[in-house]
Parts: sequence; C-alpha cells; structure tokens
Amino acid sequence: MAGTVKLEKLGIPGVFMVCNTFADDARSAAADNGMPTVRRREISSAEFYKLRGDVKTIRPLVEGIFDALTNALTSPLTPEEAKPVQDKKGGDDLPAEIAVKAESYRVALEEFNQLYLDKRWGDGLPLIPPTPDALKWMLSGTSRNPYEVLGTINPKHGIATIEKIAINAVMAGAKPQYLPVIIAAMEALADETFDDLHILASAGSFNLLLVVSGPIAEEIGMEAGIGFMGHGWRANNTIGRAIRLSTLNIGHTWPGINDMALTGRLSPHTFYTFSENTELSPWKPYHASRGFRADDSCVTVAPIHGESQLQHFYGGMIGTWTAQGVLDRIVEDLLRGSRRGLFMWGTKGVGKYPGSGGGSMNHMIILFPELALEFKKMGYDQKSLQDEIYKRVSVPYDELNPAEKKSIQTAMELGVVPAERKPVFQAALKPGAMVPLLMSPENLHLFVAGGVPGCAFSFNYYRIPPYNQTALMTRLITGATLTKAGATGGKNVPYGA
Amino acid sequence: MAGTVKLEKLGKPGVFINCDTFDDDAKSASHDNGMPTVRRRIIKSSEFYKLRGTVKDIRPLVEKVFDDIIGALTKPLTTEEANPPEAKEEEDGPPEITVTAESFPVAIEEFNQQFLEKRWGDGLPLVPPTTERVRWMLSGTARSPHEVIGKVNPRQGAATIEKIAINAVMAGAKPEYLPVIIAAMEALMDENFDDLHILVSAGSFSLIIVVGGPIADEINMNSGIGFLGHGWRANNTIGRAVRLATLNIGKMWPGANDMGLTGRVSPHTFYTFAENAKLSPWKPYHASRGFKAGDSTVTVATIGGSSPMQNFYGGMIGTWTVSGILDHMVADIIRTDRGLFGLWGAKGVGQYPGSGVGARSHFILLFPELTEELNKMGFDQKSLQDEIYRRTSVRYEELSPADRRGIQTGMETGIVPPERKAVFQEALKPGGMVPVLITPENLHFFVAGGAPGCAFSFSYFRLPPYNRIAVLTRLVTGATLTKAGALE
Amino acid sequence: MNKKTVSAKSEKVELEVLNPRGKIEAVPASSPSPRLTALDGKTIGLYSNSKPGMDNFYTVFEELLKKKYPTVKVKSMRGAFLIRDDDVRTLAKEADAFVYGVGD
Amino acid sequence: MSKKSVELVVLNPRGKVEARSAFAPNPRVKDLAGKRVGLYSNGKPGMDNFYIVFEELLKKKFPTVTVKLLTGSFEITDRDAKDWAPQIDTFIYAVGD
Repeated sequence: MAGTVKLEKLGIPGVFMVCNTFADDARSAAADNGMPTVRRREISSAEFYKLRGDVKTIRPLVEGIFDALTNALTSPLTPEEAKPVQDKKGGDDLPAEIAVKAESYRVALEEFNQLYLDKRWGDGLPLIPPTPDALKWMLSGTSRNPYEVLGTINPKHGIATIEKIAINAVMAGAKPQYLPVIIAAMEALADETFDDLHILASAGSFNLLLVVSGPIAEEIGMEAGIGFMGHGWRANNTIGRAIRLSTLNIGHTWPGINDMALTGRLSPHTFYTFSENTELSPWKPYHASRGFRADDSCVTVAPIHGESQLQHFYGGMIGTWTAQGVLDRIVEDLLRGSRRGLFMWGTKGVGKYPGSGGGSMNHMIILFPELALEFKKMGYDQKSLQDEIYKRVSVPYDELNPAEKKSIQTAMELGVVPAERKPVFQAALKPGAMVPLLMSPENLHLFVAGGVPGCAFSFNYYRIPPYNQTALMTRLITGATLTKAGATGGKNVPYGA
Repeated sequence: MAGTVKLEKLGKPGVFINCDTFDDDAKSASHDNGMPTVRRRIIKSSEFYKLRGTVKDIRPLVEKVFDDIIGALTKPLTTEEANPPEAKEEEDGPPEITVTAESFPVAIEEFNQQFLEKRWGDGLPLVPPTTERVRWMLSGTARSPHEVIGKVNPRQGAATIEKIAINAVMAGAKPEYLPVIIAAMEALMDENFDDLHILVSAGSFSLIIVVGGPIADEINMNSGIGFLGHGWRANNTIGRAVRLATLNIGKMWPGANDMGLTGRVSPHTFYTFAENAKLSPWKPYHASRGFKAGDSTVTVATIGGSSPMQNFYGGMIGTWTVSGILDHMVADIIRTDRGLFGLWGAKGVGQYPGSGVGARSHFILLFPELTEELNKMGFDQKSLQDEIYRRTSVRYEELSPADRRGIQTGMETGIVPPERKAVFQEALKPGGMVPVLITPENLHFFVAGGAPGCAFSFSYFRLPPYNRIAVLTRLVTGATLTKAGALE
Repeated sequence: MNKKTVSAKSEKVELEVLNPRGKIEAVPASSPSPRLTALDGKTIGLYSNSKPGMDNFYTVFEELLKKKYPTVKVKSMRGAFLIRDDDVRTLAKEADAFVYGVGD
Repeated sequence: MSKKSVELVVLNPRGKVEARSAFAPNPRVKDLAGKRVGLYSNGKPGMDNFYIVFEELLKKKFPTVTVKLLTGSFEITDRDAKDWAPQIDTFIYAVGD
C-alpha cells in the first residue's frame, strides 16, 4: 500500500489490486499511509490463487475485473474520495482506563478476560488484569521513565513506551524483575533498522527466537536446562508472552486481519524464549562474540523460519555422539541448505534493499553444554568454531554452475556482499579456489543451552530481511532495579555483521 | 523401572542403573511400581552420555562404579529395605487452599506463584479454580463430577470429570468447551493409548488435538487463517486444559519425570484446532473413521517433535496445482519412509512387536481450496488415501535383502496385521510394488486453514513405544450448552 | 483521562484496568490524484511484486487493454513488495496511470 | 501486605494416586562366585560398551561367574522376563537413558 500511495503522491492516478482476504489489511494500511480513499479493487483470493498458474486459466478472472480496474483509473474521484476525513489519533479514541463491574472478583476476572479478547487486546489465554496498582508494581522493576519512547511497532507504527510495555507485561503474568529484559527485547524490535514487520505479519508464519545471556538470566530464574523451550518456567514463558502481547497491542495486529500468518505460529503465545546455560557453558556468553562485555546481560532477538524449525544435529541420550560427529553434521546440513540458496544471492530482493528476503542466511545454532565442553577441549571458542564451520561450508569454484557464479558476482555489484567481504569473494571466484557459502563467519550464531543430556539443533533466517535492514539484534539490558545484573547502563554495540 | 520390579517379583535380586538426570524419575517410578526400596545405582549423565561411544572411553567409568554395582547385588537388604513403608493414597495436599491478600489482584499473584511453586501450573497465568468457577465450568456437562474416566501416566493419577473441570478453569476455558476437553482426555486415557511417550519422552514429542463436526463452530473454534496460532480462546484454552490436566493428574514436571530435552513446541496449548467444516466439500475426518458425519468428535494424535511441519505449499506461498502438491506429498512420504522397511521386523522398544520403530502414520492438513479441487477430481478421503498409498510404493527389485527380510519378519511377528498380509505377500515378488505404508488408513486427512491456505503434515510411529495406539477419535458427549455433542 | 465502565448484572466489585494499546500518531490525510479522462494514448504502468501468477494476470490484462484501447502503451515493472524509490521515479516519469498488484 | 482483607479459596487440581501395596526386593546373593549374572539393556547406544567392560571386570574378579546378556524393550516384556528369570541368579538392569 505504501508504494501505491507513494506513486499517487507523485501525481499519477492508480489502483491497488488486492485479494479479498487482504481487504481489511489494505483498508487499514491505506489509512496508516495517510490516503484512506486510495482506490482499491478486490479479487477473490480463492479464485486468484487457484487460477493464476497459467494464462489460460486466469483469463476469465481478468476479464471479470478488467472494467473495474480501468474505471478506477478514469472515473473521477467522488467528493468524499477527494476530501478524505482526517484519521483519528490511533490511541486517543480509546479510554485510558476501563472499569469492569461484577458480582464478585471471580466473575469480574472472567468479564475482563472476555472483554479484552473481544477487543482483540488478548491472545486467547487468561490475562492478569492490568490495574493501576499492578502497573506500579511492574514499573518498580525499572528505573527508566514510564513515558520514555523506545520507537514504534509495525504494522501500524504504534508508539512503544515503557509504560505500555509494562501494562502488557502485567497482562502476560510477568514479574517486575523480568521487565528490563522485556524492555530490551522491545528495544530491538522497535529499532528503526529492525524488520519487525515480517515476523509480525507475514503469511509464512515466521517466528522469533529470544535468547537472554549473561548473569541476569539466573537472577530472574530463567530455565536453560532440560525442557528450556517448553512450559513450566514463569520467566521464560511470560517474558516471551509479554513480547507477544506488546507487539500485538502496540503494533495493533490481529491474525487474519493484518497478521496474515497462514497456519499461525508455533509456540504462538511465548515465541521461543530461553536463556543460555551460563552455569554449564565453558565459554563466554554469546553476546561476548558480538562485542559486548562477558559480564553484561543482554537479549538477542532473531526472527526464524516458521516451518521445519528444528534441524537436529543429535547428541545427548538420543544416540551416541562425538563432538566431531556433531560438527560434521552441522557442516553437512549447512552445505546442503546454503548451496540451494546460492543462485538467489544476486537478486534485487523482495523489499527495498538489494538481496532482501533471499540469498544468504543467518544460522542460529543451539549447542548443549556437554558438546560445548568437548568443543572447548578441542580448542574451540565461539570465534574459532565460527571460523572452522565457515571454512568448511564452502565449495570448489570449479563445481559452481554459471548461474551460481553470476549470482555471487551480481551480489558483489549490488552491495549484497558487504564491502569488507568483497576481497574474500573476489579471491574465491577463481579456478582452484574455495567459495564460502556463508557471507561471513559472523552469520553463525552459537548459543549454549539445554541440560544434561541435551541435543543440538538450529534455526535459520535471511541475513537481509524483506522489509528492513536488520534481522538479528543483541541489546544490553539496562535500568534494572531488582537485580544486580542489568542495573547500570553499559554500552550498546551497534549492529555490525 | 517396571521391568526391574517384574524381575524382582520373579525372585531375582537385581539392581537398576540410572543416570543422575533421571534420578527423580527413577525414584518416583519405584514408588509407582510398588517397590520403593528397589536397589538403584546412579551414574553421572554428563560422563555416561559422552563416554559411552567406545569401549576404551567408557572403561574408567565402569571401573569406578563396578564395586558399587556388585555390592548392590550381594550386600544384604537393610531392615528398612526389606520392610518398605506402605504407600499412601496421595493427592499432593488438601482439597482446598486459601490465599489471603490485601486485594483481589494481589491474591491472584500470590495464588499463581504458589501453584507454580507446587508445580501445579505451566508458567503462564492461571485462573483461580474457586468452587464457584468450577461449578460454572461443570455447567457445561451433564456428566457426574465424580465419574472416573481413566488414569493419567506416569503416576496413574485418577482423572475425574471434576479434576478435569478444575484444570479447565485454570486454563481459562469456558463451560461450553468442557465436553471437548473431556473427550480429548478420554482419548489420551484410553487403555490402549500411549500417553506416556508424548507426556514424558526425551524426544519432545507433541500432540495434535483436532475437533471435527458441528460443535467446533458452536463453540467458536478457529479453523481459518492462523488456526495454530494465538488469539482463539477456544483453540488455545482447550489445548491448555489438556496440558494442565495431564500435568496435574498424571503428575509430571519437565526435567523431573517429563524428560523432553528441548521442551515441546507450542508447549502450553499443543496443536489444537478444528476442521474447517464450512469450507470443506468433504465429510469431516471422523466419517472416515466410522463415525457419523453429523457427530462431533475429538481426534488426539501424537506427532514427532523435531521437525513438526513438512510443507507441501499452496496458497499464496507460490502458484500451485493439485498434482504438484500430490507429487510433493508422495515424494516426501517415500523419502522419509523408504528407509524404514528394514525396521518393520524390529522387536520394538516396548512390550509389543514393532513398537516405536518402523512404519509410520501421517497426519496431513489440506487447505479448503485444495480439497475443493480434489473433490472436483473425484477424490474423497478414502480414495485419496488409496491413491497416495498406491503411489508411495517402490519396486520389489529396488529393495535390499535387509528390506525384504524386515517386511517378512514384520508379517511373521504380526506387525503387519493379518488382513494386510495378503497385500505384502503379493508385493514381495519380482515385478511387485511394495507399499511403504502398512495400510491406506495410516494416512489421516484433515481440512483446515483459510483462503489462502497451505498444506503440511506431521508424522509419527504407527505403533507407539509403550502401548498399542497413538491416534484415537472420541465422540463428544454430555454437552449441555451446545446443540452438538449433547447426546450419548 | 477518560474512563469507560463495563458492567455485569450485579455490581458489587469494580476492577479498574488500563489500556494496553499503543498510541498511533495521526497521519495527515491526503487525497488520491485526479483520474484520467480516458486511457487512449496513455501509458499505463503495471506493477507487480514478482509473486507467482501476477505475470499471467498482467499478460491477459495487457491483451484486453490493447484490444479495448488500441493506442494505449503499457509499462510493465516487477519489483519489491513495497516499490523501491528508484522504481517509483521511473514509473512516475513514464506512466500516466498505474495498476499496483502484489499477488498476495 | 498489612491488611489481608481478601480471601481466595481455590481447589486442588492434582489427580488422586491410589495407594499401592509395597513389595520388598529379594534377599541379595551372598557373593557372585559361580552365579549366573544377567545384564539387561534396552539396546540404546552405548550400553553395549558399558557391559563389555563390565563383563570383563566381572570375570576378572569372579572367574566362575556366567554372564547372560539380554537386550530388549525399555520395560522388559512379560515373555522375556519369564524366559530369562530361570537362567539367572541376579541381574543388572540399565536402560541407557
């Protein structure tokens, strides 16, 4: 919709054609983009998706809508269209407080829950009533000003303040000591370079990985052992849910309306929220590999693919394993998957930025503590293991087909390959050389989580997301008042790789 | 543990070796099996899992524990061991708990924290199960609160309608969902259903809970866009009621006796959704399982935890054709199941031949537009099962001797049921086509999703590890607040 | 601060709860461009986000367009879901009207 | 929390577990000399290695011992238990989990 409005503003009359499933989405996007009366014409998704396969089958559909489309370009704007009504201020038409009255608190709790869900302010599971007292309690977890604005959340660019996040954290069932973690995760999502739109609204049911690292995880009782992605852990579960509710309420999304995830996400109420197992890991925490101090406490937010999300590399009790064997499996898997995507490196991308939403990937690999211990014995730390895997995930130049070679070449020209990586690929694109299938060793993100026994697995996602620049961000936790960790402000590291 | 106790009861002194990670689990299992003082010896998981790969690596570990193990066989039982305390009936505390606080919101926080500390919660906020709320919940069923519908593994806790209702209140469900929740619990607790594997296995297996028939619409379940996701009270809280009821009635806790290593995906709700009756041109799934089309049912099926979603595409994700999706489906099933022939004859990991290994069941979700097209082509569930079954066969000549031996043994041990034997006898001949599935009925088709939609599947062992079945459809009965599901 | 009250039948207790929704800044509303009086002799931009099937749609559309308005010219463009700024400039320069279809 | 004016009475959601009669384990063997020792495993990887070493140590310490290895399901089946029991005097049960 933003594209159509852009063209209209340059003086060209146009029409936005949309499938009826997305009609609500388009209507609300038109208003969000400041042109509520932009001309839209709908076609039936049921027909379009079925018939579009070839020219012959789609003909009757195009014939049916042809006049409507051309008329949209020529029939003069009505007075209402020419003078659209100013959009109401998004949050201001809503009351700041609601009083729910009932015969007892037990009934009031039910009434409140149903009311919030009917307004599409809930997520389908019971909410804790965000009373003024509860808000005050939640805010006791941070020294930051409740009115501080962190940024805006897609798709409706709702303004994320500390206060609104705290209200949603109460509803999620979080405790005040979790709030600084929740705020840091929301800072990442609201960052102006971060692509929150794709994960929050895309048809592909993409998902989020939220990993807490550093000493705060243990202080607030996060689980990093057996069952760390499952139920039963208030900190893991409600931190993730606070992000679910904050994005839903601050960004104003709703499934099937403007969150078009076809199947719905897995772990939809909590995302995949866990912490690194600092106690058992022989390494410095993940964030140290991204330029933070080892004793900092951080949250890493990374979108991941929705389907087939768990690639198992084995370990633990599932079978006998050796660190070398697991490493070989990781390399094999990356070789297979990355080779398939090579021809996409040089695409213009589905979004604004070259290469966006395709091509080379980020890999988020979860290693279990025993495995990390073995790697350490073999002399690896995160950095040298990244380098090792990067080196092995490459193919001889002579094995590449012309399309693959051209794809890498184009990627260098378009800037999809960052300037500092260019010499690597220039040197690699020569007979006899090895061509890496990963853009940089830093696209391998190694987290240590799980118990004893454990197992290794991974997620992946585009290195360059569809609608913005950044698809993975680590933020420092600051302003904590109830924990030793995260209390003092430190330095955030700008997004690099 | 049950095996050790079995041998002890046959008069043999023995010792059970377990890893320290599973110590709570083993201790509680020894109680559950009626031999609390059974001799156990512990080895460290962190050492065992790492060293067991070769004889050389494991030697120091065995040397260290050797004398202790011998001692367990030869050192006489102590008086305490020889006279174990009688086990008592247990319910983990009083029937009622009173939480007092300065205000209702504070009382809710106190209640939530207390329940979680007792391991009676799931990490997300619970609705307090007060007498009044439980009465409200029970208004959804005509069945007696004291009716026992079965026992939940691993501790064999008794599931009464009342206990299920208490857990349903905590989950945030409404009374009109209760009959569906009860039917799902009845399926899980069926004496033939393997609830143990899904509830406690290290592999983080999971459940699909699919509601079919008119009750789904009446209680407002979502089967359109986002049907596996958040925002749907019926879908989300029905699944969560099953999560809480199994956790509390079967008494398990992650890392203690629920050993799912990573934890399950969608851990609070499982995968709970309804068939899209409005947009499906077919009869509901349960009609293919012998129920009347107008019935309302719940189907519960265990699914693999590691790669839950195999996508066959469709919808807006790309252009699609029916034959393209069918090809994709067939190729996928052949790819995953072709290698399993050799295991058809395996003894199995549990009591029954072939349990937890070998041939698989597939749960395939079709979106309404795709089903519409299949319908136009003349397919219904039954003929689509037959079509895919036929196409997922491989030429006899392509089978290795081990493959052939596997199928042959499977026929001898009864893994291939008697009524399917003729099919495989016929197939195991030069020129024959050998199906990778044991029967067309191992393909389960559900129509769900909106327009656009996409097709995908889950799979699981045809024979589960610890009992006979892992997919079961139950009739919804006793509903008082809906037209559907009211009759027995 | 405005406040709304929701009541059940009996009103013994009151639970006061806060609004969790993010405030959205009002966007000044602008109106679409004036329409063309006729398509004859005009250049029509057909924009698609390269999703599968839109090419087939536009193939038929262009054919019908040229049959009905023989003097019309077509400028087809495939690009991102959200059209890039350089594509906007090109289309603005070369087309008199446009159809924007994203095949989603 | 000075004034506790609100009282919330909530019900117990836990399943009742029936009381079971408790059995005692068998008297131990006096020593292993001349005994038939059963080594049971569920075939999970690695237990074979464990038992190879164990058997070797056992025979070194008690040269007259006989070892009966059995690999079976996680919980030994009724048939295996009945078949195996007469062949052994004492046993070790490990499931490699």
